[in-house]
Amino acid sequence: MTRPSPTEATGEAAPRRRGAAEHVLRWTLARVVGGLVVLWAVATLVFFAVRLVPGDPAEAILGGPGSQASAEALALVRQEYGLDQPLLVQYLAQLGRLATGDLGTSYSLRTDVAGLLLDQLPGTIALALASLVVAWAIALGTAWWATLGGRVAAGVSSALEVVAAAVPHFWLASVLVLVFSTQLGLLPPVSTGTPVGLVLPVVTLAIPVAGFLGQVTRDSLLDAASAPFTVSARARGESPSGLFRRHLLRHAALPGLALSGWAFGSLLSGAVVVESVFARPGLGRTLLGAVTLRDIPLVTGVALASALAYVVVVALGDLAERAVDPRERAS
Amino acid sequence: MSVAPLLEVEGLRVAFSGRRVVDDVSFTVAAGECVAVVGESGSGKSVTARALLGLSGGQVDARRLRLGGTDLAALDERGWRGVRGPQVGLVLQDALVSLDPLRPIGREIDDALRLHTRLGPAARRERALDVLAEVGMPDPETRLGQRSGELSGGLRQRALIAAALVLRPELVVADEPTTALDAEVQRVVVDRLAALRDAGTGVLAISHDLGVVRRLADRVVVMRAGVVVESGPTEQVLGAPRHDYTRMLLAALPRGVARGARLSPRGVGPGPVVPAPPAAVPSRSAHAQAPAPAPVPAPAPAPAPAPAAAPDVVLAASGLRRVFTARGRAAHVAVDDVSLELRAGETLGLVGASGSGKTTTARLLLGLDDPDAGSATLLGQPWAPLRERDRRGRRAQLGAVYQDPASSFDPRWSVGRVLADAVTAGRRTRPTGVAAEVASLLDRVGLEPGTADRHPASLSGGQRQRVAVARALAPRPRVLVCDEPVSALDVSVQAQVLDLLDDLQREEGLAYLFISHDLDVVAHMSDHVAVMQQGRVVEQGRTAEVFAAPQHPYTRALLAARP
Amino acid sequence: MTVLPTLPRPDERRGASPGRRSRRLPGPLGRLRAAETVAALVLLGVVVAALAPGLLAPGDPLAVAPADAFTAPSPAHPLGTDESGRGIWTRIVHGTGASLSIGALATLLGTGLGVLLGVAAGFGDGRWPGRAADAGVSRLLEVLFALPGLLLALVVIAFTGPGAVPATLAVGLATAPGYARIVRSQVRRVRRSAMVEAAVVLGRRPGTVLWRHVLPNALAPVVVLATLGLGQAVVWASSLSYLGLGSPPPAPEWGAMLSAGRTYVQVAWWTTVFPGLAVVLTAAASTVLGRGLARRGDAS
Amino acid sequence: MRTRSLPLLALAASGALLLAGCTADEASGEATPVEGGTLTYATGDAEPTCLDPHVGGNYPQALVSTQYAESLVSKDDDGQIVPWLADSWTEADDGLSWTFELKPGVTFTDGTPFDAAAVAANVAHVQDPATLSSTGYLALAKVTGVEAVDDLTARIDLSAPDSALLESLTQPWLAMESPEALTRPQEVNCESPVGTGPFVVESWTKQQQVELSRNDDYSSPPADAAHTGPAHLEEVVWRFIPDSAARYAALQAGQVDVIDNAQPDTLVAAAKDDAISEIDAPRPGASNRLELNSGKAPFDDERVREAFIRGVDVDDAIDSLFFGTAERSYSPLSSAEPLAFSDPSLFEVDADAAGDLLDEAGWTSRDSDGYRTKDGTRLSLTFPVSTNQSIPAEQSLFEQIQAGAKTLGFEVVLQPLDLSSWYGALGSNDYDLVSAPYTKVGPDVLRILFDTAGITPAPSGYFANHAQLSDPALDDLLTRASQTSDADERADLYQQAQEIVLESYTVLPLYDQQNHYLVRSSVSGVRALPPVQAVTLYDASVTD
Repeated sequence: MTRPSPTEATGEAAPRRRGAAEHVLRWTLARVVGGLVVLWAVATLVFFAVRLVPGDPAEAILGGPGSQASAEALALVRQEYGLDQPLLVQYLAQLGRLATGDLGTSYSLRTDVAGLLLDQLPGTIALALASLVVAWAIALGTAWWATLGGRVAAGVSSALEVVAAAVPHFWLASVLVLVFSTQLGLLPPVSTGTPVGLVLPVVTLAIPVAGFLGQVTRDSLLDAASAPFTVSARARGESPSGLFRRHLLRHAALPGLALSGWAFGSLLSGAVVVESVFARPGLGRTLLGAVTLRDIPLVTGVALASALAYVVVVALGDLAERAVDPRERAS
Repeated sequence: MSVAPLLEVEGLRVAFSGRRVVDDVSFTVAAGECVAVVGESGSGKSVTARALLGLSGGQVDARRLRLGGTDLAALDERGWRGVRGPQVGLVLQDALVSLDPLRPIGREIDDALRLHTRLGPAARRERALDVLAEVGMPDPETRLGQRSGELSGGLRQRALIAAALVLRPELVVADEPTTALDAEVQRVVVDRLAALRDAGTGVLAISHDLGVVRRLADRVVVMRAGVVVESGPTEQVLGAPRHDYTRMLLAALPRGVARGARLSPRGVGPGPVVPAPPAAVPSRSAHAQAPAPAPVPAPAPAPAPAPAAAPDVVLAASGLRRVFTARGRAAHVAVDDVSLELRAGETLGLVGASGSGKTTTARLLLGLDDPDAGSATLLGQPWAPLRERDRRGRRAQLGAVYQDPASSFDPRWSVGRVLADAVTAGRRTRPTGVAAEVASLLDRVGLEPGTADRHPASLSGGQRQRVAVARALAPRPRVLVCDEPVSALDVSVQAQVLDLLDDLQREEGLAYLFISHDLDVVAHMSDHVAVMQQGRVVEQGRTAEVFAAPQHPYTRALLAARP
Repeated sequence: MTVLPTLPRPDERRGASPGRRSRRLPGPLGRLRAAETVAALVLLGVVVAALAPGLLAPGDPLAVAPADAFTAPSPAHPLGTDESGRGIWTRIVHGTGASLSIGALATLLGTGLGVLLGVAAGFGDGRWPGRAADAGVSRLLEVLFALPGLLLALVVIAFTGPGAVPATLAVGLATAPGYARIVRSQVRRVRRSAMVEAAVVLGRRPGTVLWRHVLPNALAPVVVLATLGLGQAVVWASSLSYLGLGSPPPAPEWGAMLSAGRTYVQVAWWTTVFPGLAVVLTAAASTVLGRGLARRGDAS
Repeated sequence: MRTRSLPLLALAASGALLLAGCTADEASGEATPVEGGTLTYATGDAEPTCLDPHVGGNYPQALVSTQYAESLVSKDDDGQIVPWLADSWTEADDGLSWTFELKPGVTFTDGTPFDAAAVAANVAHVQDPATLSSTGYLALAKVTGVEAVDDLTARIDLSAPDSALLESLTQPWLAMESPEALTRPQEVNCESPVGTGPFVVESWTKQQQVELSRNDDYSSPPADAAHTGPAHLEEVVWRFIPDSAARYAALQAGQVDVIDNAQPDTLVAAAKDDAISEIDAPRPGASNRLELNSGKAPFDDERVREAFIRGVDVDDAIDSLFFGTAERSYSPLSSAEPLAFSDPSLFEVDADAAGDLLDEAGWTSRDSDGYRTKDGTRLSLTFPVSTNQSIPAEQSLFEQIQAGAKTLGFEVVLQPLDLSSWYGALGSNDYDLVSAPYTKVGPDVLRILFDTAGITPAPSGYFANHAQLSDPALDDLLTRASQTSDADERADLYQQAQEIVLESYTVLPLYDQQNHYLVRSSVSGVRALPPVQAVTLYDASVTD
């Protein structure tokens, strides 16, 4: 006796088109507000976490105790970073600066964080998006092969997916470079800024994600393949490949789209390793450097930038999901 | 009508990894003829139907399997694809899932044309519109762009039929085309198939619903456990059945069977040969707050007279209203000013199409949801709205039986644990006394004592529903709310469960709120009946009177739509 | 044919047992069963290596022998030796405990936090306290999700500094939101199921319902997920070690071994390849086993 | 940042031989250099935070700035100070000022003329606290000001005689920059510093590369350069590839032409590759060594120190970990320092003798883990390791030392730390063993590392005398050595000082500060510029 959904009661009437524009507006507004809340929360969490760290931030700014910084220099830095103010003032000032897009100055790089991230963001986004596309291509290609290739293909592809999902990026990168650059000399081992240089980083990043997407895709593919509508389609004379293309693909892609935020996050995580190994500029490498040197403004900046990117990607994934699946969802 | 049959099936066998589920089945379908294959779950009728399209998924062999001039048995996969669509169309039950929920129905219809014709897009669209109009789809232009989820049950079933018909196949196989549809929609679908048959198409209908079969089929094939037990012209098979199984099926139909009369033969199924003697029931008067009617000695002759004393109202609803609001939508009034009265030892039937508010009403009366307006009383005491804390102590007086018992059991618990939990009201004490009471409960609902060790998932649908009834009985309630308790069951099992409910009512003086979309079942089970439409009770009264002389147009329409 | 074979399910009607899946692909299923056996054996070996490494590799993982440095795989050193002449096999076996316990503890932390948050968010019935908890926890999860996986772990380490304990904490925290989201949806699913309604109709208190029905049924999938997640946690923990933010040397931890070995990839590929294989094998085995458990959970 | 060097250059006496071998240099003599072309250089050093070497002042900055900024003087391979932007110089009799005659006709790449005023502006810039200079600032500690005597004559005034001034001025961290450019905000100057060098900073893509283009008006090569006039290369791409394996892979694949920080295994691989040659250019200053903290137990007991140093064999480890590319050192100074004194006899391993010493010192019993104990205290040594400064092979070496010490009964607790925490551990005296590389030109480095004054922490908590060696005799020797102008006396004083250091058993020398460049054979003319052995691409050319 489950709660009846209100939609079921809708009679023969056409769907409510009334207020479609209003609906879009409401959706957009909710997304924007939600995104801002997320950014605010990230900034707040990071801000207060910083204050829990022992040690003098001013000293850290000047490169740690080993920098032999003079007392004047420390005072100068404290003043510059507002470290002599009460915590609440610092917090509000921090929020105020963030609101104007000022992410502060990196301790370790002594440069404007916002500007630095603006420089770094496109490289990472390009890497992540290219990897996302490749991951999808691999996942769907495997699903296609597994669906049409019979039992052996299904077994092999399933094993491949499991292994792919279990491979650490850093190890995969090493092995790929060893094989494709050192042994075969086919691809450049470090990024060049040309499409060829993008191949190995993208493949490295894409394979584990493809493994995950493949597993999820396969689950929904199997569900869809046993749904009655596939019988209807085959009863119309649809061929297996037509069935895959026209019906199963969408169903298989749906949960993957819902996971696009997760997948993007996973790609950003992987970018930390991949950018370092392939000497690509980007957020991940910046973050790793910042973490190694405990460069808090930079860590904060990267956290905010990735949160922003995440919020945007999730919204886009949601849009894509709605495009593929127009069924109105309750929540 | 040609002399040679359109479809010839002779000695059809289908096996799944060695297990034969269809064995030596033979029948023919002529052009312009409708043949119905009837049978219950596991009879092999659906597998038979799909074997005709090469979609059974098992190992198929047949002495003869011909459609028109085509030897189906000799087809390879590519050959089958040429046959599916242009020569045989398939209509499945429940178009919500039988049409791709992500694609507009226009595309689904278009697929068939694109695969099998050389028509251009415009011509294909023309054909799609034609066929939609043909199946009685209003406003076909708009519908082309809509998906199955956006259509009502009737419309999407029409769309599904249209998709099967668009290539004008010689044979249409309809697998349970009316199951899970409201009576009115069922009727539309049946009419459509009948029209198709009259236009010269061969129709093979698979159904468990003998009412539908009676209206549609020229000939009937009765299957049981993969074997044809009887076949022949409809009037002959349904009018003068020769086989026991056919007779049993017919007897199980509640239509026109008097209130209290048995539907299932004694000794058939797992039901008790003799209902448990009342002595086995521990004293329950201690639990009953209101004066309980004396238990009627069993077995009682049909129909049980209401207790002589003035019938007490055990459950009453007054002006119940429930409105659902979802973000960005107009509020939906699910239940609107519903007032009902259920008397001790009686059954109040609640009928209506899906979405008419029956289940919401049941939830309000069960205290699972609070009304926005109105109130309910149980045994004369306030019941809803009420804080759950105040209601909990009196929960034992009110039990519930659901349509889908499987999901109402904790999958980790054995039947014994489910019942023991219900008997002890959740406490974990008195193991010996509890075991005896569990055994007694199982006995009363006609289940073996050994059932206690099994898990609900391993039971058949009928057995599960018996366990659900036993659980509902455990706290010794005065009232049971039964929400579509037999809708998911085969007709013979349905008969057994209905008989069980009848017996229990007689023995224990239970009052039932009996919810069903099936008018025949309600007519058979209820003393009073209430008809719901769009959240309102449009008519209520004594069952016999309402069915004999319906006052409200909607009731009349419902009754007219019965197959 | 047997392309996407679809058995008819005559008795399955609409509304019957939602949430139960019926997948009948005989081929891959049969294959995976064999795979599950292999996976179980691998994990058994991993557990033995973690609990009693001496059984599989009697040597001392820390004993250096500069003269034996960079020996290729040979009978004496089946997987070769590293830069200090220590057997890779010995170090992998003795490193299992560290690598696995970081992963396992992180998973425990992640699932523990996840269950707490998920139950808090999911158990409410849409009225005040539950609704506020749901809103609050959901927001928090959204925030945590916005710092995905390794990134969150790195941010945590930015504050704590590197080390095995911070790495465990970081991975645990980073995985918690994922578990929390699933627990929340599971709790909501069970909370709204007919099973719980039946218990309410029988007059059970919310506490009883939570304890007897909601938790056991909602958490069963978490066990499965934790098995799946364990592999991922091991990969993450090794990634952190690889980045120099996890276990310090010379502890034989897989990620640290990989990190050290990568320096010598030009002269001794085995120092990199085999520890990597250990990570992949463990993660893959736990995935296969987790999926097997999930399937069994679906089927029963 | 600040990889493998804590630069604090001071003056050292001139006039000795540098032993740097430059194989690529020899190869370059064979053909006439090709004009034009692009050379891609991949550095494994951390990316500088500022391309102006005045700001901060570390080795990564020295490497890149050598391509575009020049110093007043340089050093040749023989260790002689040679003219660069200054043609000649004289020291005042009282030693309180130096007068430099500047090379005429030199302009900065922004067109500003290089003159005495520019020298004054540069010194003022380095000494301005807002510049946040550390290396250059300390090197100019005794400089009170610069007087522009005339356009091309600059006089540097000192508060006290400083015989180290010339060597200080060889360093890239005191290179001359356009005074016009220095007036820009620091962020701008960091992005595009303007020098007089053979190349000009065109652009800096953070975390990716710095692009440099040829300075076509270049006219000021150091006296020891192979040619004059503009550089052969038209363009230099200075890439940041921190991962050693990736850097070498890129070199192998021909994606880059020169790499630095070549790790031992890649040196071995490169030796087998005809297309790649090596430049071994050990950095000046101290050798890489372990310092034993004599300021606290257990190393306050010389017997325990001696037991450690004579009980732990590091030769095999160095040999296997560095594949024979690093030679064992027995001196506190780099082999690049001509005055380095070695005494291998002090470091002969004798485990039995070491055991006896420990017994003698009272560390007689052993606990269940096999470690020696005294009065219930375990013989335990805390060893903070800077993961930023120690390369993997070095960290492996420490692990092997740990294992070797265990057989003696020492417990060595390795603590891998990031730079900041590492400084913190040193500052709080929470260490028994430490390895801290120190780059500095000349034996005066000994004064910083072993003078008693070096034990007292600076206000920031940092100190350089990690051995905490406090010996008045040693202090006296070092002071006298820094003041004498007699070369022989100076050499003798420094040898005596080194003997004292070595015999104190507070130092376990390991090897020189490794600095290996790998160069593709298509490139010729690459050499390490002697002062700090930073690579210069001025004479380089590419053929392909």
